[in-house]
Amino acid sequence: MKKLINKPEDVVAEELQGIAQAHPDLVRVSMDGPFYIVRADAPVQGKVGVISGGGSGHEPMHGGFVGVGMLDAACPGAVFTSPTPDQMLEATKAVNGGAGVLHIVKNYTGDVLNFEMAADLARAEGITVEAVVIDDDVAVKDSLYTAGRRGVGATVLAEKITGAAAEQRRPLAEVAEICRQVNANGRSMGMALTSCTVPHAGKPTFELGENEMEIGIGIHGEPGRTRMPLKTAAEITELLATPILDDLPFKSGDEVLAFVNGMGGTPLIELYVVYNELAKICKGRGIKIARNLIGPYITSLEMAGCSITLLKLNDEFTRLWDAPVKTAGLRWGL
Amino acid sequence: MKKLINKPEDVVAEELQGIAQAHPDLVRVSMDGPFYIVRADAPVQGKVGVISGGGSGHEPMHGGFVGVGMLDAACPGAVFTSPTPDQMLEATKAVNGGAGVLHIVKNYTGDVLNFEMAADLARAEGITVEAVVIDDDVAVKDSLYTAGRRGVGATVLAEKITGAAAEQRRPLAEVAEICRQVNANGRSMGMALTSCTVPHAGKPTFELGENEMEIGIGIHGEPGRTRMPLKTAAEITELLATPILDDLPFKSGDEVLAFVNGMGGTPLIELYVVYNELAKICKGRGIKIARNLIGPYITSLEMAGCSITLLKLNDEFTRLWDAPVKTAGLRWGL
Amino acid sequence: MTISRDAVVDWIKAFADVIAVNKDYLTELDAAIGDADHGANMHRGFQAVLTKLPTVADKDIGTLFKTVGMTLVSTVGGAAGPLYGTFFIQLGSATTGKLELTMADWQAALEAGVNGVVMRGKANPGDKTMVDALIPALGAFKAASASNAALPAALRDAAQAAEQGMLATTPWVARKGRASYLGERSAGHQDPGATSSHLLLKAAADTWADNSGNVG
Amino acid sequence: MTISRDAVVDWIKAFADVIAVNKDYLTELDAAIGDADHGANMHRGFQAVLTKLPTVADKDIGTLFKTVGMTLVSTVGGAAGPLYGTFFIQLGSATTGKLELTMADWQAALEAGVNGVVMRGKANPGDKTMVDALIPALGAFKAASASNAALPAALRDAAQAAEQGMLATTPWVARKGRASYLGERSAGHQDPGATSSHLLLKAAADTWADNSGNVG
Ligand SMILES: Nc1ncnc2c1ncn2[C@@H]1O[C@H](COP(=O)(O)OP(=O)(O)O)[C@@H](O)[C@H]1O
Ligand SMILES: Nc1ncnc2c1ncn2[C@@H]1O[C@H](COP(=O)(O)OP(=O)(O)O)[C@@H](O)[C@H]1O
Ligand SMILES: [Mg+2]
Ligand SMILES: [Mg+2]
Ligand SMILES: [Mg+2]
Ligand SMILES: [Mg+2]
Repeated sequence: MKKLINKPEDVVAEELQGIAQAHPDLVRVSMDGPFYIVRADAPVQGKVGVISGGGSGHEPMHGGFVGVGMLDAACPGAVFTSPTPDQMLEATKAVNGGAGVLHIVKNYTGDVLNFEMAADLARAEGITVEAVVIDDDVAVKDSLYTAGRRGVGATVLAEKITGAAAEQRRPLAEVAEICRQVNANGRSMGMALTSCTVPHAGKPTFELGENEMEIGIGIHGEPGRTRMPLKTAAEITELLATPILDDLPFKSGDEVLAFVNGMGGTPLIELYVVYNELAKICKGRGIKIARNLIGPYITSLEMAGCSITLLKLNDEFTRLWDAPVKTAGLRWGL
Repeated sequence: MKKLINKPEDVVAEELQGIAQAHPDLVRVSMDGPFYIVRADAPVQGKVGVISGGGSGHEPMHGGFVGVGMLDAACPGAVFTSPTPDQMLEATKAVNGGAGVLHIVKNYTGDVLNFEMAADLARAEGITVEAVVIDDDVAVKDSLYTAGRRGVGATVLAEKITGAAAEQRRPLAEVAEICRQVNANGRSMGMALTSCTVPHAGKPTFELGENEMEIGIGIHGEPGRTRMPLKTAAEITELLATPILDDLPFKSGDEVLAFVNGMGGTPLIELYVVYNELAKICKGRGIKIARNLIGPYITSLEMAGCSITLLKLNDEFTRLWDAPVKTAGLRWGL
Repeated sequence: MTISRDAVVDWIKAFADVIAVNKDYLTELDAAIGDADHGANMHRGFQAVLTKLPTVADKDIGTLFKTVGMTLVSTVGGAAGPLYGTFFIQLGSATTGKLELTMADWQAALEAGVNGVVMRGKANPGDKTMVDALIPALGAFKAASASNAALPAALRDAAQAAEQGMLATTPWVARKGRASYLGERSAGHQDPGATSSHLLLKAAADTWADNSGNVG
Repeated sequence: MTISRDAVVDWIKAFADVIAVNKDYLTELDAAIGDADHGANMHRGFQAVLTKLPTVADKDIGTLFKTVGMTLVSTVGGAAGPLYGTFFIQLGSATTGKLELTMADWQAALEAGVNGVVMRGKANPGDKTMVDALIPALGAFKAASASNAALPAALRDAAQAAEQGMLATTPWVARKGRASYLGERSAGHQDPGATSSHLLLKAAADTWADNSGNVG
């Protein structure tokens, strides 16, 4: 295992210390009790608090999205392990400015169960909490009888758009509904060229041959739906984009936000090659890419690979996307 | 070789097509003649044009730094190969708003020779050109009789600070002097956990054992000064920071900008662990980190590893660093 | 024959040891169809439990179980945290105030714990989860107790049923938890949570069935 | 004996072929002490030259060389682009208007080319660069010509001197170019640019020394 770390068990704490020292203008990091990262000026009175959380190893998500116009707090778990209810409870209390708190939860059993417990505890303390579960991964077959689809790339877009709505002092019900709508209109799929290594596991979660790739992976180093021989960027983009486009479905005339995400070990030059292919595919279907995001925003440690997310835009989404944001991981207008 | 590409020979052109489609609000990409990326509103009348260039594979540098408040144009060469004089000449003409053009050149024989030829050609066409050579890599022994030190991390800082000065409509001589001063006050050193693979070479430039690392690498997959057994993040940070701190030297009471750069394949979580160590070391020496930059900004394809750059700040540098910038790779205040 | 408060503590400690020994094994199982953290999660949780135990040494068994459950909830994370947390919290609710457990007490507690896991995780038998070890174990314990078996024998039956349930998960396609994302590719791998649940019940049998610790 | 315009074109084409065949070899040499692109750079440049040649087929040798040089400058990049570009531009300046080259013409041209490379790159002999193949080659050609050797023999001497020069670079520590960053670690590797320079002069000997192309 080759990583820039000290001891596997200290990675998350030391990362948080690094964040605390690097961005005191943006965030405070609470490390005495349960770990959480909170906006420097929290709680903002009269504003809905938007929080999220999940295992570590997906940086900049979620901690890098705490700041003005996006998240009010993030709860980092151990690497790839959902955080615990007490983290979420403390974060919820820390961001409660009297207008209620929204939990943005990625659809993993662990995240859902822990956030459910936290919401119960927060409500017991008199805080109004709503939760929206993000489940945008078309690689997973949707079904009432299973855990359902995973929450992946759309989470980043939901956090930005929902955070902007909260910043405008919209009420909790509206903020939650916007978040639900982003989820309803977003679809993603990912692939890996290499596995990643969980620090405390010490070896790659899966092994891939020199000419193999995994299609339909998640963001926790879990194997994908299928393993197949390596293909060109054009073919890979097609493999990811087609199920996404067909699922919603996205139709000719639609305006979309196209998000080409790096999994952590893939350089930007390759993501632009993929974006170029994606732009061709969208054009071929009469779909207009009105906004885009290209880079490593929801990662899987050092995994090489990418994911594509498409979000069908409407005027409100576009306005909220364009609204100012000032976080360590996403910043414009401020 | 596992990459999200089509054919090795098309990587740069397709990347540029991706950039052109992704960021038409920020840049135009010229691909009919010699390749270059230029600010969407170039030439800006009365403003010094600031251009840079170098081999591709270091993204977001330099193309991702073209926009308001940073570079006016960037010339991308083949992967790890300096661009040619005709690219630089065309870019120089495209950004010439009558106040002259500054070439920011990383100190590599290829970059220096090609930029020299381009400057001669531009002057022959009546354009005032100044060039500043960046050579901040303390891993290389400085000497009059060799090619000297490489230009690495300080290039990003020089482009931001110099670009801000140009944006304020300062004259060419002043803009060039600020750039020279940034170089004079910046020092860097890098290390690799893995090699990278140049697309047209098809295999890793060097091989590293599972428990080895290279210290003192550049940004072109060139081997470093020494190979040694893998160490902890604390030890590695010490190995990089000490020669940097001792070289200028940085002294107690100095304010610095600390830049922890990812080489392309290293995730953010590890960079924050390194930043945490760096903050301790600086504190121990009485040096105050007043600004920081953490992320993959000057990369070596998919290489895993990091580099550290320290820039001694003064009020002017800090003001220019804080000035608004709007590029695909670096953005704030706009 | 009853289970004393000290025996309960011994069980928790024994399981913490079992988890320490099987940490990498559980993580490997999780790497195949999950995210390679089940061993680390359980180990983190039970190490925290070990630190916590002395603070409730003089409390009743209900308090003891609840403390274990709350500690797991706040240290394990992932799916296992709330599920095992709920299991122990429910054991605690069913044993409030008690200083020793009869066979009937333990059956009621186990039933409450297993039901708690099912309610929280909504997994059905056959979904390839810890439930596939827990439900058969509960069934076997009830059957043994209905046929008037002694506590050691009933515990052994429960552990063996958990083992059978765990082994049965291997060919199945997962329908709950992270392994469900793999679809057909989840078949052919033993479920990590069912494995830790088996280890939990085996530890009970080993600890409580006799003093040599060789039963089970 | 003279070198005709067609023979000059044949040399350029022959070298383009040699580079195509040795592309990976040159890149491997560059991977060891540089950035793994010298083969690709030279190949890109000389493929561009091949496309350009027909447009100057009816021009004098000077124009031909200058066109080759300008094409290299605008397509090779890196250190090799300006250096080989300058080499050919200088060959061109020295042969302006000529339709064939005498032995003296070629000597003057080669001298101009080598001087151009030295002026541009400021490398000294022993710095472990292409100059370490070029300077000995020029010296050998001059010596042969001073002792009244025939053109084929002089070309062969030049190519052999380039080869010796190239081989000599192996133990040296680089002081110029990218390999210099390696310090002591650059020793033990043959310089890629000296290698391509040797191939260039060998191609001249092979092409011009006789029609069978077996000389050199
Ligand atoms: N809905 C559920 N009900 C019961 N058990 C579940 C459920 N989802 C997952 N599990 C169990 O949890 C185990 C995984 O635990 P762990 O790896 O610690 O959490 P995570 O899946 O969040 O990484 C699975 O092997 C399975 O036995
Ligand atoms: N200053 C110099 N003078 C002469 N030759 C040089 C100089 N610097 C480098 N070279 C030659 O250039 C070769 C490398 O060319 P190439 O790999 O194409 O360019 P780059 O080093 O920019 O990647 C070296 O092997 C060396 O022979
Ligand atoms: Mg997990
Ligand atoms: Mg090069
Ligand atoms: Mg797991
Ligand atoms: Mg090279």
